[in-house]
Amino acid sequence: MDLSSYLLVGAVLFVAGVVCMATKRNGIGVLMGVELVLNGANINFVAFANYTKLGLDGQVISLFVIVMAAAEAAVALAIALSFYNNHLTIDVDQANQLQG
Amino acid sequence: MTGHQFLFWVFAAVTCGGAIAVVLTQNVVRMAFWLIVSLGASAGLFFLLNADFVGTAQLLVYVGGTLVLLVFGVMLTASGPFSKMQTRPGELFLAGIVAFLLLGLLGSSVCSVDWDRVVASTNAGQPITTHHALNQGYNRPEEGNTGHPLGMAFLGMRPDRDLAPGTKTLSTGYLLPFEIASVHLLVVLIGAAYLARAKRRIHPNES
Amino acid sequence: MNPASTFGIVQPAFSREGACSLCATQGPTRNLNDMMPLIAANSLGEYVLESLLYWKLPGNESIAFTIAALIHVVLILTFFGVAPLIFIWLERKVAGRIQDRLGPTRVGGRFGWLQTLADGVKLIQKEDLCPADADRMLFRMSPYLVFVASFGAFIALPFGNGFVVQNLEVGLFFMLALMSLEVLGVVFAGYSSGSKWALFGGMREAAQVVSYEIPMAICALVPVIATGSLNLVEVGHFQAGGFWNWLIFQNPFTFVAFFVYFTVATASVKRAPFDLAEAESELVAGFHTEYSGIRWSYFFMAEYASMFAVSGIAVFLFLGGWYDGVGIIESLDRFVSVNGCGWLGQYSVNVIGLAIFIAKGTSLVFFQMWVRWTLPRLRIDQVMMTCLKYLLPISCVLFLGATVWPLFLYSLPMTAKQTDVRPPMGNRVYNPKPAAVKPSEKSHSTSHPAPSAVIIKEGSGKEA
Amino acid sequence: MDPQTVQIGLTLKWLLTIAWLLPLLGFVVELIGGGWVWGRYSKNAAYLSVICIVTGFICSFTALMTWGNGTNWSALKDHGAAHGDAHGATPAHTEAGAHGAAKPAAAAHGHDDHAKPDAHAAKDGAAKKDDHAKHDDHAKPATVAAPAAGEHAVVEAHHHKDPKVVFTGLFYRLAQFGSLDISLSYYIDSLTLVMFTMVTFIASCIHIFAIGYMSEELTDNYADHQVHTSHGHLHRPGRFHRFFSFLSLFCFSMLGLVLAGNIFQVFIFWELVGVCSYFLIGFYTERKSASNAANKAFIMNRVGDFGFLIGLMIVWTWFGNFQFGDLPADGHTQPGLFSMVRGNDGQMKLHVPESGKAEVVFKNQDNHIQTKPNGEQRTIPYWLLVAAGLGVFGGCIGKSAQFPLQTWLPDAMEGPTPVSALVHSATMVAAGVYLVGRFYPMFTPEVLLVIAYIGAITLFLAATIAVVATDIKKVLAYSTISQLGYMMLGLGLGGWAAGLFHLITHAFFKSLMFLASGSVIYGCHHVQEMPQMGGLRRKMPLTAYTMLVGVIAIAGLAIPYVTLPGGDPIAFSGYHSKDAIVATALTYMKLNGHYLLFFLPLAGAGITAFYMFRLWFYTFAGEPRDKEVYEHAHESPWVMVGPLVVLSFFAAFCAFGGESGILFKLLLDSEPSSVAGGYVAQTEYLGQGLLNLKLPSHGAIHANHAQAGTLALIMAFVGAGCAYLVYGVRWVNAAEIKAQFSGIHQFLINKWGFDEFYDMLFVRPTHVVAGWCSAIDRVIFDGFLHSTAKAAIKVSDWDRKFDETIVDGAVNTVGIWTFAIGRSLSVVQTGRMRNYVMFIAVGLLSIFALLIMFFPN
Repeated sequence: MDLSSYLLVGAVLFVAGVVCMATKRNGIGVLMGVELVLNGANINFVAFANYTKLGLDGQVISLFVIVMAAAEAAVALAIALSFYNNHLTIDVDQANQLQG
Repeated sequence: MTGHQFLFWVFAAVTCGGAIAVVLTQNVVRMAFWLIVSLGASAGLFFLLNADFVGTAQLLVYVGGTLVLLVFGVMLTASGPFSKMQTRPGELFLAGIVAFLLLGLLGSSVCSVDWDRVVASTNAGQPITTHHALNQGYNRPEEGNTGHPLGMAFLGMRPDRDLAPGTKTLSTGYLLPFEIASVHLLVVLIGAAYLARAKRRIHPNES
Repeated sequence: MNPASTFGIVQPAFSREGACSLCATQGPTRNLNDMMPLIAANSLGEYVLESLLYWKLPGNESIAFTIAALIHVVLILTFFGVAPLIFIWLERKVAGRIQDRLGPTRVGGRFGWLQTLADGVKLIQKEDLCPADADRMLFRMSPYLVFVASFGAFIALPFGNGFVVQNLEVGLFFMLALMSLEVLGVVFAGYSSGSKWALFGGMREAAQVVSYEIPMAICALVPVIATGSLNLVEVGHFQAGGFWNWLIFQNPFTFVAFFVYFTVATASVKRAPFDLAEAESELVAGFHTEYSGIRWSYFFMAEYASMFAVSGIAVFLFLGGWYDGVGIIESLDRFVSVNGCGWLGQYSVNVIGLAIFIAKGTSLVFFQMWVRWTLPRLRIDQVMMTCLKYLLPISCVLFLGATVWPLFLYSLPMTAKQTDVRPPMGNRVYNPKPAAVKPSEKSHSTSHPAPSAVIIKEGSGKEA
Repeated sequence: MDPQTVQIGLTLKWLLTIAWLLPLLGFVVELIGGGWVWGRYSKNAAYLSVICIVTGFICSFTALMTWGNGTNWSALKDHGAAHGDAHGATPAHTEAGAHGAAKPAAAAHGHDDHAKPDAHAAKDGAAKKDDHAKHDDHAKPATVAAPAAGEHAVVEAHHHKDPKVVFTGLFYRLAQFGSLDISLSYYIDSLTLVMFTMVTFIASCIHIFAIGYMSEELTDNYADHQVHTSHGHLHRPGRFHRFFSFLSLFCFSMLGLVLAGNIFQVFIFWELVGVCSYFLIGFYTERKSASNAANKAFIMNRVGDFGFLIGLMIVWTWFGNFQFGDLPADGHTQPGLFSMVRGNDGQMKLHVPESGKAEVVFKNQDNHIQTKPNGEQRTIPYWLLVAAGLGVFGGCIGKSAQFPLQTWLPDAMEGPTPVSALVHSATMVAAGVYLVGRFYPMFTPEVLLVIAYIGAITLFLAATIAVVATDIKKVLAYSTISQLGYMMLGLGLGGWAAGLFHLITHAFFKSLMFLASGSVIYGCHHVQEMPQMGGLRRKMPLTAYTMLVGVIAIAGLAIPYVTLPGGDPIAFSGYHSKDAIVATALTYMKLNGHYLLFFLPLAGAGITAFYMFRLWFYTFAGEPRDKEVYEHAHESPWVMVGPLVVLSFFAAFCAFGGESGILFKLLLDSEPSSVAGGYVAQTEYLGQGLLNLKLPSHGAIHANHAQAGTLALIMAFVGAGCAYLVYGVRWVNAAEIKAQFSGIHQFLINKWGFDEFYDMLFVRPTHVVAGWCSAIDRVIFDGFLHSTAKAAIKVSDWDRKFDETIVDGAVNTVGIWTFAIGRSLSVVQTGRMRNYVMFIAVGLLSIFALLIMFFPN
């Protein structure tokens, strides 16, 4: 397979993640969208790592992405739990106190 | 169709299908299930891309760790069993249009680039573990022998670059980012633990 | 698609100076170097391919490696089925003996040794029930998820010198990763059952396993630091010779790490005294309360297989792998290689190693059973406290100690000269794969150079 | 130095450093943890201090032993004498030279072979036979030693000793200005080691004693009966830990001073010692008298330190070097002050330039002349060297309470008694004497003459005042001043070892007596006036008899006609040391005249014996004068009596063997090489600033020893006898004598009028000047400032109006407009995360759309 097929897979994941973020009212669902976006990017990195001179750097960056995603998930989940504790719901549309 | 192609199509289909299923499902737990399917299959794609360490890390950290955490969060925040929060159809329709446009944009970008030329111009195709100094592990480089070079890179050494023929300068590794990432992770975990502590619940009528 | 690739992977512009004479040989094995990591079962695949070529049968690499993969699947599946069969029987006997009973006695003649098979037949016959409140799709999927995760872990577990489905460079990491997926199935099972017992069981399981994974991985890294490799076969080779070469005796930290690892592993396969997820006295049966029949048995097969998997990791990381501890295997190895007994001789030695490995693993499994029927169950808070307050700090200290230990040895005046601080990458002895190919073509498959050059030399050569 | 010696030096360095820094550790811990962590009822602070100082003592003693073993105890052997092995086994046995006590048996010992250093013995072996014949019967006061002995001792050959091994080195260099480096360095010789051992030992005893003495402070509500407020007595929280933390700091400072390797470092610790004494004298801060006394001590010391600073400046300007000893630096050896002035043979090299006045030429440690880059010799004018020495000695006057700065010390009795003991024996006042001893090679004979006169005046003056003092601690205070005068006198007369010998022995018996007086005060519930005491020996026998040991020691009594088998007199430590000083004085008088310098100490010996026995009889003998005090008196607890017993042992026997004893020989090992052979002014320079002075050599002093010792002993017995008659058996009524000599008595009670004199001379004029300054301040400066302030207020008033109308108006207008615009735009902020994501996606698409629209390629 060539590079572009992998990139297309990454693009699909990315778009799915964006749509997930934009449509899910459940906070955890939004989080899953973020994971999808990150994973799409990851596939791109690893694909470039394999097919171009990027080499090891691509894999290293994808590892960083994975680690940062774990950190992000932990914090986001903590925020979600805190939100749930305060609002008794996980609907992110309820979190609109900052509206103009 | 070669084995690689076959496996690619299988994994790609599962990955994309899982991702789309995540979007379309309204039940959060099922979303999590589909997400697992999608991410697990993308780990398979990583293996296909000779990135065995990244793939394994994806399985261990992402699927085995992060997603368990997410599922845990789902269960902690579910108001009732199998709860659903419906999105309005109008929003879904709008999102679908935007998604279609975005996918078209990305896809056309990918297809408009002549990757063969790019790959050729960047002296690509050289596997990571080309240099035989890196091939002293047990496995052959073609088997995705990336554990040692990745470890060296995280320690700040780049033998894959510096020992290649014709290189004159020393490349920088990833020791500093690695350390920053570790400290960052620690800080994040402490912060998350602090945030997630049970606090006094504010009743809706009070707020 | 790169036309140079016959099997699909991009064929690299392959140039390894210094190793060209070995790797650039012509012949059918030439392209075998480009096998994909996951399913390319090198030795067996090569053997099948050679056989196909030899018998002039139609087929190419794809077919050959598909066949090899199928053989592997069958072998592992057999082990996956047979091992629980024996272990469940063993567990019942052990429980009986410990409780001053006899255990099963009748089925299969003496000792009731076919009892489990009878049970299995009964389970297969049962109706596949699904509760009305359940999330049907997840309810049906969960046992498979558990099963697949546990099964997948065996891909990287060597059963002997080279008897491994895929000899991954990151084998240990891979095993831990796949075994960590089991918990997802359990959680989904608990959630989708629509029963509060199952939900509680699943939640407990998730909390427990996610917590125990951390000390388990750290403890597993302690011997890895000593060997410098995540490859279990290489770790096994490291412990050749007498039992004093076993990693458990490598340094004080690995010694302690073994016991910590074993405790944590017991918890991570949710065995007593850590079996809170299925604590029958409080939660009926925990996450599998609502399951019956064949789906129920999947959970149990996965559990017993996982027991063996973690024991196998323990055997490889601490207890010498397939080596017997008194040097028999090593001397046989040398005998075979010196006297040229061919692949059959090598194979025989490996079978002996296989037996030794399985004996070691089984004895650890037996030990887990012994513990289960001896110790009372902990409370969930005690379980979490044991992990987070004791085992996790201990394992961190062990990790740190194992890191510093070689430097410490190196700093001692009496050991400074003798101690070899093992470089993280460098002068390793390459152990040839078991000779699945014919002796005449051995040179093709062993395409690795003898790695005599150390990095330092490379650097100086570059400057020159 | 060979490697072994270097190793010993390092060992000594670290041992002494530990001993030095441990009290600092104790201080810091108690400062941090004393009151807050342990609470006011805990004795932990005391235990920590005791542990620190006892460990310090162990380290110091170990260092002393290390030094001795490393040098094979060469200091204790007779240098050059062949008999070392045969007789050297018992140190008290080695030198049976002239001593005050008669020794009929000793003559049979044939000790003339090994009585003296070899060179001396070879030269006047025959003459010595005669000396000894005379010594044998010289308990008869009429016997006078041949003056000829003194004469030829002056010209005797230079004393041959092994070159003295001094360990010097650098701890840390703080800064470097040209050739001058300000550094923490060390200078270790036997004097340092002996001082360390003595200080830490006595401080240990005092610490332990203080645990008992200060136990009344272990309370939240300490009633101070000497402070009266409007509500009666003052009640305050106890300050037990504070006391011990200051004690620890005090010990740290003193040890640092002793260890110091350069004069600047000495100055630093000198000031630290002063500060600590300030804290401790003013420990009962609420008492007006105590805070006044602390101020007085501090200010008096500053007066002396002014001289010290002048000395330091001269040293800096002319030598560019503060180090005592030679320091290795950058591959060569940087000669220290001592080497620069005296080279390695102990002799100054003088030189008279064209202009006339004599100059001292600087040498290197190998005796070569130092030259400037242009080839000239590096020199310092002789009179400047004298001025530097006088300046440094000025500091010593202040610290050691010498005339005319002696008035602070009696007032310092306001501190708790353990402090008095520490200040008066081991630490503060010892610092002055120690510095004179340490800086000795820098002193010219002219400076030494000043030192001797100051010492002689001080000892006489203080002794006379002590006769009339009635406060038990004041008597001891004046006796301290007097004894310090003796030390200064001894040092000034060229008896280097004699002066420091007296310093050590005095430290033991004076700390003993102070602790004993502390025990008396404690037992009598803070009654300090002797007229209220009497007969206390029946109530507190241990205190009384340990005190008696101290009294006998300081009085210098010995048993006539009886000697130990080795020929040594039976006497306590004070006898030996005072004897050595008096002998030096006698020799000096024979060489130079200056009769006062002999007769004042001689008289002082008698007066000392008188007032010390007066004290003892007043306090412990006879019938009780105040029944109530007597009834309530009691013996102190063991924690206080124990140190007394230990100290009494050392007060009695620390100088065992006298000038052939261990202690004296240890000190002698550090003696500057110029001292032993004496000194004769070089006649060719007499016109150029040098006085015609001669300093006695060892041999000469030795020859006069018997005579001086006999005289001193007679005086001591006379003094003691008088005290017995007046206060012991009360054969003579003291009140009658007082009435008869009421003028003199009043004069002495007024302490020779020094306090009034200083008040008139300094304090009142200062008050007047201060009044003027204050008036100028109030009228001129304050008036100017006030008018300026008023003007500023006026100006700022206008400024406010401008601000409020114009500036604020502009800003507010802009703000209102901004707010309105922001309000109208805020509709876009829906506050919903999902919308924002959608905006991003749409925005991305729009950007690409625009890009494609405008840049189709």
